[in-house]
Amino acid sequence: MEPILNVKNLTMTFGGLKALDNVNIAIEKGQIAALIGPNGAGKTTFFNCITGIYEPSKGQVTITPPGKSSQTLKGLKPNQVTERGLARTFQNIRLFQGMTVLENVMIGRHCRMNAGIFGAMIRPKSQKSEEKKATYASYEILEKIGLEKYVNEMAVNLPYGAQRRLEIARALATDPFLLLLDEPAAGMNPQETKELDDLIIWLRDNEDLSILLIEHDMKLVMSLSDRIHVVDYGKKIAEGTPKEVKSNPEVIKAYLGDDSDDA
Amino acid sequence: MRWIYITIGVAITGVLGFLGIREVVSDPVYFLELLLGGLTRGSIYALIALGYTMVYGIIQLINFAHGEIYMIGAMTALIVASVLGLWGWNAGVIAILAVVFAVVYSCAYGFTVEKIAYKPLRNAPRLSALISAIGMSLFLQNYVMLAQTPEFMPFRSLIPDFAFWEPYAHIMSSVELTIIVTTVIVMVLLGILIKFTRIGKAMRATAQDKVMAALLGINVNQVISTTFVVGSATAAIGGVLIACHVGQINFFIGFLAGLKAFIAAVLGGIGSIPGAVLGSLVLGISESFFTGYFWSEYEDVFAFSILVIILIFRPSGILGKHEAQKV
Amino acid sequence: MVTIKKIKQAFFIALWFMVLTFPIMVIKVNTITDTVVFRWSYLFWNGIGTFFASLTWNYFLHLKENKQKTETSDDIPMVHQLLQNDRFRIPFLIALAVFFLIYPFVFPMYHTSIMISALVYVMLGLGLNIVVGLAGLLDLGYVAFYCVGAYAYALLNLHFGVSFWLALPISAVLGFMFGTLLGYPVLRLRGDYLAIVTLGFGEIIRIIMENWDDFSNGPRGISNIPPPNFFGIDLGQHGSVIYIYFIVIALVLMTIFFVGRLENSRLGRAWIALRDDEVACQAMGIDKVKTKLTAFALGATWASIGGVVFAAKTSYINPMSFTIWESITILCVVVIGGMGSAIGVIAGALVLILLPEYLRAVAEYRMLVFGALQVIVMVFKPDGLIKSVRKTYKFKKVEE
Amino acid sequence: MKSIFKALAIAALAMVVFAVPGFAGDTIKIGSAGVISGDLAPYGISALRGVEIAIEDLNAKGGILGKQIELLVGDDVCKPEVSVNMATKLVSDGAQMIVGHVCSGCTIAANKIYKDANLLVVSPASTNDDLTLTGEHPNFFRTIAYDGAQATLMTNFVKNELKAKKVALIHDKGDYGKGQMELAQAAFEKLGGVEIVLLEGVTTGAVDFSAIVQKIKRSEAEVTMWGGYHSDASKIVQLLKKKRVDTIFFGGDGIIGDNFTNLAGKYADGVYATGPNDTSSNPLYQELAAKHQKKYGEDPGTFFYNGYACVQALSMAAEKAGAIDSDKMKAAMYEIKVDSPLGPIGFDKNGDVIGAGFSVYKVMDGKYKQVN
Repeated sequence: MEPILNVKNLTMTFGGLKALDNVNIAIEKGQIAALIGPNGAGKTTFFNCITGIYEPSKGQVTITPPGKSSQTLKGLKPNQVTERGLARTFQNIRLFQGMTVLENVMIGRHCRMNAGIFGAMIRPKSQKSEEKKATYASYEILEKIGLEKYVNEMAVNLPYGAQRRLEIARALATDPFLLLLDEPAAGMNPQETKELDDLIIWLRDNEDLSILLIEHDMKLVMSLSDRIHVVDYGKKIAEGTPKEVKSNPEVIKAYLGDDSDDA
Repeated sequence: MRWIYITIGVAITGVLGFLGIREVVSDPVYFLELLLGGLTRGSIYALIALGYTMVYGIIQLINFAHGEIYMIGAMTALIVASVLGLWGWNAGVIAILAVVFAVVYSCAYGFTVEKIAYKPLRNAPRLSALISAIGMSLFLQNYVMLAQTPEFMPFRSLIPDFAFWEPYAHIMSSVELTIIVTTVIVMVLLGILIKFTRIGKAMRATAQDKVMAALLGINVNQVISTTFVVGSATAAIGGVLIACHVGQINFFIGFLAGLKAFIAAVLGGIGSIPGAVLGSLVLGISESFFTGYFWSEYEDVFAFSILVIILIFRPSGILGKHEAQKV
Repeated sequence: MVTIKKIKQAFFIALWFMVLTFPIMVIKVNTITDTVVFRWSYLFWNGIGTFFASLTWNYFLHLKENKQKTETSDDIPMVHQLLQNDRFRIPFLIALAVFFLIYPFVFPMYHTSIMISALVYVMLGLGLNIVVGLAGLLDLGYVAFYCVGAYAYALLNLHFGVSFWLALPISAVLGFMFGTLLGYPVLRLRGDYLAIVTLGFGEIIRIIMENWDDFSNGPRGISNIPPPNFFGIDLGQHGSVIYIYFIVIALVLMTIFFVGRLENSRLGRAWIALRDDEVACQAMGIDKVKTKLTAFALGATWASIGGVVFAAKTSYINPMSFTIWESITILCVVVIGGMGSAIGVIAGALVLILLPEYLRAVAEYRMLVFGALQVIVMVFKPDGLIKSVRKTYKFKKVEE
Repeated sequence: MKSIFKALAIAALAMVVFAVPGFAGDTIKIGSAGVISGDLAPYGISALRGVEIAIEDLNAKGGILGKQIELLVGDDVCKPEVSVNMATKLVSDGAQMIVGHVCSGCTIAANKIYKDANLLVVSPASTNDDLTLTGEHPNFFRTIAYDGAQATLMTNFVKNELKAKKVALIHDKGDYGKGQMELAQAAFEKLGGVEIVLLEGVTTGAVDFSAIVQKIKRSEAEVTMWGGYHSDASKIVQLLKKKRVDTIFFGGDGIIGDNFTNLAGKYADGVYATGPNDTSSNPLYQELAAKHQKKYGEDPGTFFYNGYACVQALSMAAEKAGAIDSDKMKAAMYEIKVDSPLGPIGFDKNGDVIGAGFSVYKVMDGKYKQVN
């Protein structure tokens, strides 16, 4: 079977700096994959290239949504990438501060809704039911993530861990087949990390999702991941199961050169 | 798509270039006069634009009241000069004292305005500070109008006609010469201030990151106040010089001049000091040429069109740094 | 608490202001007759005035800071609390409706006339609120669309005899088109760069109207624009003012209704998302270009409709009515009222437009007071008079 | 909730208090509308002072038809949309006749209200041709000659006295200035023999006019005619002199008066302008000038005497008609002869003034002197 995400020779240069250098990563359906590497290795850049925020200098990104044929993401804008089923979260939380928790999730539904200007103003029956459906769907997502008690709170007023989870909820609302999580456990306490661990597994098992995450918390990565990709200085240096990666001398070298607080 | 743009661009430049060269060759003196006129006009904008750009650079606020500070500078100079003139002081002393008072008072007003209308709003939405600035601008205009007069008052030039410049005075008057020279000096001094002095470094640090600057022991409030004071000082100098140039002032002169200067600052890349000067010169010279060779009715339309075109191709102005979005 | 220290502080502030205002307030020069008058009494009164003003100012500033420390940022404005309570809402709305219904019959024509002006600003404010308040695009050239609407009606009527009622939809469409047209090139610009370019567009439209005589009749303007016709019956001056008043009320209600719906729709949420975080908004599948353009275009539509009403009411328009100051006034309406909040914008428009009219009692000090009030409102209520509140959703326990 | 009702009640009450229309009592109310704030304020204020002093004089003599006169003042800031509100207010407040407005655009916009309320309007300063020549404003009169008359005078003078072959027409893009220059253009075309080498508008209030001055220089115009107000004019005149441009500067009544000569100072000498006939030998004129000097400590402004004449005309018409009735007063207006500070004046069938024409002035030693 085709991998659902297939990245070939991805290269990204900023000025003279090669942030990514011929990176190849493939993700299979139903996998939880992790992308790890020291700080500044180019992990977030990799996300940005895939999701259309940056236009890669070279390389191909192909997706094969389950049950559909392959297509390239070349030249697509971020919103078009999201429409095709890739959703992401951000390393530094980027919630919409002027909206309630529910509305934040409903934003995720945006690309699955159709209401136009007149639909929104006149609100015919079809739009009404669409709006209602979106509201309930969003609420259900909040329930799944465990944020239903915050429904009408403003997003900024949420505790930190809840904000991270809300980001995931918002991404889920776009109906993705592949979820890209950028350091979802950053800043969480052990209890919250544990819950996150369960959530990610639950998502994969019950929501028919594949997940690619960037994470520094090695305990989480090792326990969660089916497959781990390691990058350093923009180059992919290793790939394999947690066990393989752990014993890979290249990886050890890369991490020993780094401040090992997060390794 | 790109090629179409380039072709159109080349075609337009070519046609304009050809016509332009033909015009220049047919009447080079006229061309020179327009160029010098444009330089003066640009320098006028620049003196006001510098203050705008400094304040914007540091607190990202369009200081709408900046034009009023400029007006207050000119007004103070007028008042001081009139009083001293009546007391029969020497013209040279009057000129110097008028400028000194104008600068000191403008600085004081700039400082006070910041403390009243902007400081309490430091953490508020940016638009609130903008409206506060607009309110301040209205207030100052009406304050001066009520305390003095709504009418235009003649402003006798404080700058004498230099004897050595007399042969060229019909091309460029002494006042215009002074304006251009002063602009250059002010720009250089500001450049030195910002690049090399302690306070300048503190300003740059604050502009980059207020929180970090505060953590490093920089007194952010003091730096912001200093910025307002320095910006107001340049505005005051501008106010006096421009009043000498046009020979009249009233309470409302700050608005239009301020608007143009702000456009110039944005054109050059707001927050950048050389940018403000370059933007002003580009604006001044192109306005001058447009009036000279086309129709002065549409001078402002042309100025705005240049602005739009430049901003479409360089969204942060000519010398503005394009800030990459951090994700 | 007034302590010695504070009094001392106020004393020094007063002293500072006395020095500060010395040349402009005390010395009055007349450069024509070359005379100088010293008005020393002003110095004295100014000192006393600033002393007490600074005491109160600092007291309230102190109060505000303490409040910020103790309270969370999500307190709901009183008006909203009242409106959410059914027991209060209905009598309140009825009272409001009755007030506005009898208004033109109780008060003289002048009051109806300025109320119409204020209500036009309510429309303009609500329209600009879409662009600035919701979508976060600072538009300083909003008056351009207002101008388009006014001239559309005036010119269509002049050349083709188009009636008010036909002009309304036509200029709405025109406004929408202009909004899209002008919005397109500035999509890439952000923040203040956008502000200055829109300002430029506003001025360009005005200057064209001023100079293109054959098209717009230049600075002489267009006179004799007819008021809306009422089934062909001549209502007389007073009657037609009242008629316009009710038309404006209807249009404002329509605006409130539509804008309210937009705000809590897929589109409205997208605008707010765009305002709060452009990158995240796109990453959530929102088309930035389309969203920005709809905001621009819809804002322009309302401005354009407002323009038609303006032309019909004034019966005479010329380019001087569409200067940058107009844009600034509308922006003030939105920000002082409370960005993103429809009730706030309505309050803002009524306060900002009616206040200077009633301040005519203090005639020449009116703009001075007005400017000072703007500063004061912003300093003490930076979110505007009435903050925006998002819709709350209620969910019944979902059955398992 | 109570508090809201209370607030509403108070607001309503306040409005009623504000709004109580002045009931026509034993006084006659004259509304004076014009620009009295902002940068054009000097024009409006000068007219308003004329009106004030005229009313004082009349009241001292027993008023109109034995009733005292009350003055209602309105400020239109020279904006048409404000002037409409303003006019409505004057009408609501019970004004029975109007003196105003100053800016022609405002007069045009506001007159709709007055016409509807059937009030006579006499303007001291609105010179736009449309006001009288189109017949759309039957209730309108003015104590100042209209622009067309001025344009004819100017162009004739330029051709016959100054013997110019090339003229440049510069205006400030406003309705007054541009209108004047367009009339001048038309008049020159009719006259023939004079070439218009430049017709341009400049931005009012700009900080620098050097480009347009260079353009005038290049056009080699012998006369530069200016349509606009004194502030911009003085800037241009200064630059013309400083740049040694050899051209005669010629403006309309927008630059007549001391405002201009004071602003332009030494550069003003040699400037021509048209303005209302010099009637300074008129005894009433002298008396009024003294009164103004006493009351305000300065010489009267541009439209002071015109404002005074407006009130005179209205009171005479009312006396002649024997009642404050617009239709009767209007009929009377055509017949009266007013001994105004502008000399003896009357009104023609269009509502234009007869007897108060324009003459050409030249600045000599810092003062305007009549030259024709």
